[in-house]
Amino acid sequence: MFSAKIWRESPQRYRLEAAKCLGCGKVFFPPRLVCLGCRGREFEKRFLPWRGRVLTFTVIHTAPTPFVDMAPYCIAIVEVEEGVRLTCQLVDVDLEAVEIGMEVELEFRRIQSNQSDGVLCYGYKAVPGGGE
Amino acid sequence: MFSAKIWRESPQRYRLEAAKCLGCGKVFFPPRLVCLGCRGREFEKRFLPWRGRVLTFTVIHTAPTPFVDMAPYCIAIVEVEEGVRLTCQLVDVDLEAVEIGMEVELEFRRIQSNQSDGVLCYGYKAVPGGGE
Amino acid sequence: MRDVAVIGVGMIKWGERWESSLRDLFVEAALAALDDCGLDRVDALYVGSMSPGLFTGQEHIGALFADYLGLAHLPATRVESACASGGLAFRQAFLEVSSGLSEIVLAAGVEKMTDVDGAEATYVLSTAADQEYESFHGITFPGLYALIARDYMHRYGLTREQLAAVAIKNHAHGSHNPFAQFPRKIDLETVLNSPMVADPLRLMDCSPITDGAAAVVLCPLERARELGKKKPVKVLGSGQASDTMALHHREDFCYFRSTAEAAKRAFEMAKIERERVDFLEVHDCFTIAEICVLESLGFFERGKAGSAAQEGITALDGKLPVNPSGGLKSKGHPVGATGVAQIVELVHQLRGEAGERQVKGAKVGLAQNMGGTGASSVVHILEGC
Amino acid sequence: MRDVAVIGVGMIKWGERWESSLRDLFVEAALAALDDCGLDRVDALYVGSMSPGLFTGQEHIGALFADYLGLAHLPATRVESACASGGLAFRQAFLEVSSGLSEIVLAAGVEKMTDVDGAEATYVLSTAADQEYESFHGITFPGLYALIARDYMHRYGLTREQLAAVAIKNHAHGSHNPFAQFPRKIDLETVLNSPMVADPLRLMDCSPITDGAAAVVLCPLERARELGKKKPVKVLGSGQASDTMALHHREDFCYFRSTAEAAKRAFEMAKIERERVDFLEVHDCFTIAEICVLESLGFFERGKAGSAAQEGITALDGKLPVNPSGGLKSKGHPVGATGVAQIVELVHQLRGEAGERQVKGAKVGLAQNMGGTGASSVVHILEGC
Ligand SMILES: [Zn+2]
Ligand SMILES: [Zn+2]
Repeated sequence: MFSAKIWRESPQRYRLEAAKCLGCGKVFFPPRLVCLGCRGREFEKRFLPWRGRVLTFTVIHTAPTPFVDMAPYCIAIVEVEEGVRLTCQLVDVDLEAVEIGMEVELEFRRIQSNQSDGVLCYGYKAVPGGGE
Repeated sequence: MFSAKIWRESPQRYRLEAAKCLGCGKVFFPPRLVCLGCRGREFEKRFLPWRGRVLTFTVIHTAPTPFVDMAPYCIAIVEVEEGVRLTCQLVDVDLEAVEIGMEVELEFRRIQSNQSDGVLCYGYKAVPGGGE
Repeated sequence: MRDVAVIGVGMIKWGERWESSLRDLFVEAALAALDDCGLDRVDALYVGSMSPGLFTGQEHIGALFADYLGLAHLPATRVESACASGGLAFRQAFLEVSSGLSEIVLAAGVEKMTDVDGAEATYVLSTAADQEYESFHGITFPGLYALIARDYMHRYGLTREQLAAVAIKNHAHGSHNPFAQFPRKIDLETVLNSPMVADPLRLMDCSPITDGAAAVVLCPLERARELGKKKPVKVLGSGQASDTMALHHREDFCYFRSTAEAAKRAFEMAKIERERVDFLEVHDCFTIAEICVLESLGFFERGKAGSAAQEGITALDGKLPVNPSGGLKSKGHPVGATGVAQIVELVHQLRGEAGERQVKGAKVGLAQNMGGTGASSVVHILEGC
Repeated sequence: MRDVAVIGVGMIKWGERWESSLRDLFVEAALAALDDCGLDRVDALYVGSMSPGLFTGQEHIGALFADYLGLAHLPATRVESACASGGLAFRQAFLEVSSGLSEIVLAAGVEKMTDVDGAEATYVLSTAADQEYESFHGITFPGLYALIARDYMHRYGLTREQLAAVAIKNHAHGSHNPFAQFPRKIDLETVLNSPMVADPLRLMDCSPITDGAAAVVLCPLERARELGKKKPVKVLGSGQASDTMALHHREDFCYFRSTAEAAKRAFEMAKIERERVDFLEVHDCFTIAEICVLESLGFFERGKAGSAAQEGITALDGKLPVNPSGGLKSKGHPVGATGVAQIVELVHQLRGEAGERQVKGAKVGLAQNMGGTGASSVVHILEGC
């Protein structure tokens, strides 16, 4: 049953599927049924680019249950294109070297190594790079 | 931590500890801080008798997770003395033979064989008898 | 307190909505309600939901829903009273408009129940009973209502067939409701041969596990024609009351005192007699519940509602139609949404737009929604304008 | 809408209350509030609680609490908006009295957080963020506020010492509050040497896990002297608003637009200017939160509140005392109870009975309570009579 929940979000998590409002052009991730800008309801499908930059970040030392073994790990808010922002882990990086403005690429990775029912969850994580 | 929750209710579950309102004489199980009858706040400790009679009952076929292995099992509302009623399992009984008005004794038994954290929970269950 | 009207209602298809998330279910219903009255904005939002935390891992849904409805700065309040959460959301919205604090308020109910499996859903629903002194011993909700049914049978001679008649009647009504989870007729055989859940209640005595949402828009009565597109429906009365949490603490297991008290308050506010009510939507979470509710509401004497469905009194063409929508039994029971969906049905009926399930000449309708084994109840009386 | 007063307040010792069940915590606080005004009955009950379902396995607490308060037939409504649940309960009670529907209403807040372990509590609290697009990735609440803190440091040059000053100040205030979970002073060393939780936030930047409850009694202002025993406190204004659920969807991570909007509405209702406010109780769930809230409320310019605690401006004897109670940091943060406890502190201060933590000449106080990373906010302004 939990798989329905995972399956439902997979277009976003696997392909960065977003929605562009046909009324005002604003892009939403995840897709919405109503535009937060103009309240339009017509959208076209968009795929976000797999690169962006760090707006702010933290290093989690006290982790929630499914992430305890990963701590310490970095989480950042990443802006992938004008106005589209998301939260994700920033990995394969020296935790001391992360800084605001840093260029990152998004990659498809395993997010949670376990859930209460043992299902593996995948999605996007950021890694340094993409600026060159 | 779950043990705090179990420990907290154990005087009731292990010893049928109740509270008698010093204002109006009504007996409450579990004990309360305020009387539902006269809104008094002074009580004296009482121990319910370990016998009573069945007011109504059901046989559970579709059980919740911790009880799945026990199904089918009988649950009854038992009146243990004037006005004091409780809900518990009725065991060691032919499920076809349970009836309203039946005399029962309460016994100290294991209630749930497993919880999410594996703690065993004990308390009162009814068995036929006590009428003779 | 000023008069309040319902000017928009929104219902969506109920059932196993695997493709829809909690937030999307809400948005779909809310948009349907807004479209029904032709409005694009509201001043405040109330959402009834029993346990989005345990069912989906998401609390704080008021703010989440305002955001995803595209109105991110709206005051948004979630209310909860187990299966009466929807009725309460409507009541709070009514209060907010009635008080003069807001002009246009959206009341919605939602529950997403199929993201967990059946045993887990049974557990979540059991959190509406006394966790330490009822659920702890292995009792389920069907079990609690079975305790009531056994007592009623013993005292009033209710038969298995009479219980079944409630389910058969509600499925017959629901067969005309395209939004219902199970919009099909059933017969006596089906009920009596369905698996035993909690003796004497069988699977077909029980409302199902459902994903669903419903929404309504309220405004001051005097602005209803200006703001809405369709015939306004006036809120005549609202009543709410509680009872002991544990069933075993009640003097009478078959009488929902919270329902009786809530009805008393609603009728006092409405200033009408029961005779003026043309039809009811009541909380038939189990077949026995409809019977006890009809008596607690004061429409039948004690022990007399058991034969009502069998005798056709509560059928669509009977003297007092009950649950023309199909009730929780046929329509489904996404717990937090149920109370709002009852209001949606009242409005459809009072506007005369209920199609094949229309109650002839319906002018006044009553909705009764309850939580747990009646530890909380909400009653509303609505009148067509 | 008629004027409303608070006539009774009840607070209990907060902390790890292992011996007390959820229902007992509520009853203790409710009785304290009733005793404070000398009343034995109320007409309705509102309870704010974030997640009794996930913390204790018990939903439907409105009815349960009415029952255990010995008033089993009371209309009882639970409201939830994560950590703003308590503020909302107060707002709904205010609305019910203000509308004329009820005369005497009890508003309570409660949370029982120590029946689960720390990792589970972290999970439960994370259900107040966007479960699918924030929590899913491993972010915690300290983590979300750390994202805000990092941004604020980067933009405005906030120092680690300035952050610590907020915790030091609130503990100094709380050292005079016998009900506080940690009623003791701390120094800079303690904060800077406490374990890192989510860089740059350390343990002593975070409010603790707490069991607690608080309650207040409201009635029409014109009946306040007849019904209560002590000086009534008038509710001047109430405001509520939301913002996007996910922090990353905000244009400005350091500005809580829901708080700004709620304050705007509360001041409009109160018809007073900010200069009239003598002290504040604000939602310092993390040190950085107090700083951003003070700016969002409009008491400091953007980027200027970072040094307020360090400079003594927000101390008990400063120009604008903030969190004289000790705040969430020292008093504890039983999430659903926090918003009601803020009102309790306002009333104690406005009655002039706050003892060693009394704000000199306090006539008007403001309480700000928020849920998540500010996806919802409630602001109230109260005035002594
Ligand atoms: Zn748009
Ligand atoms: Zn008494």
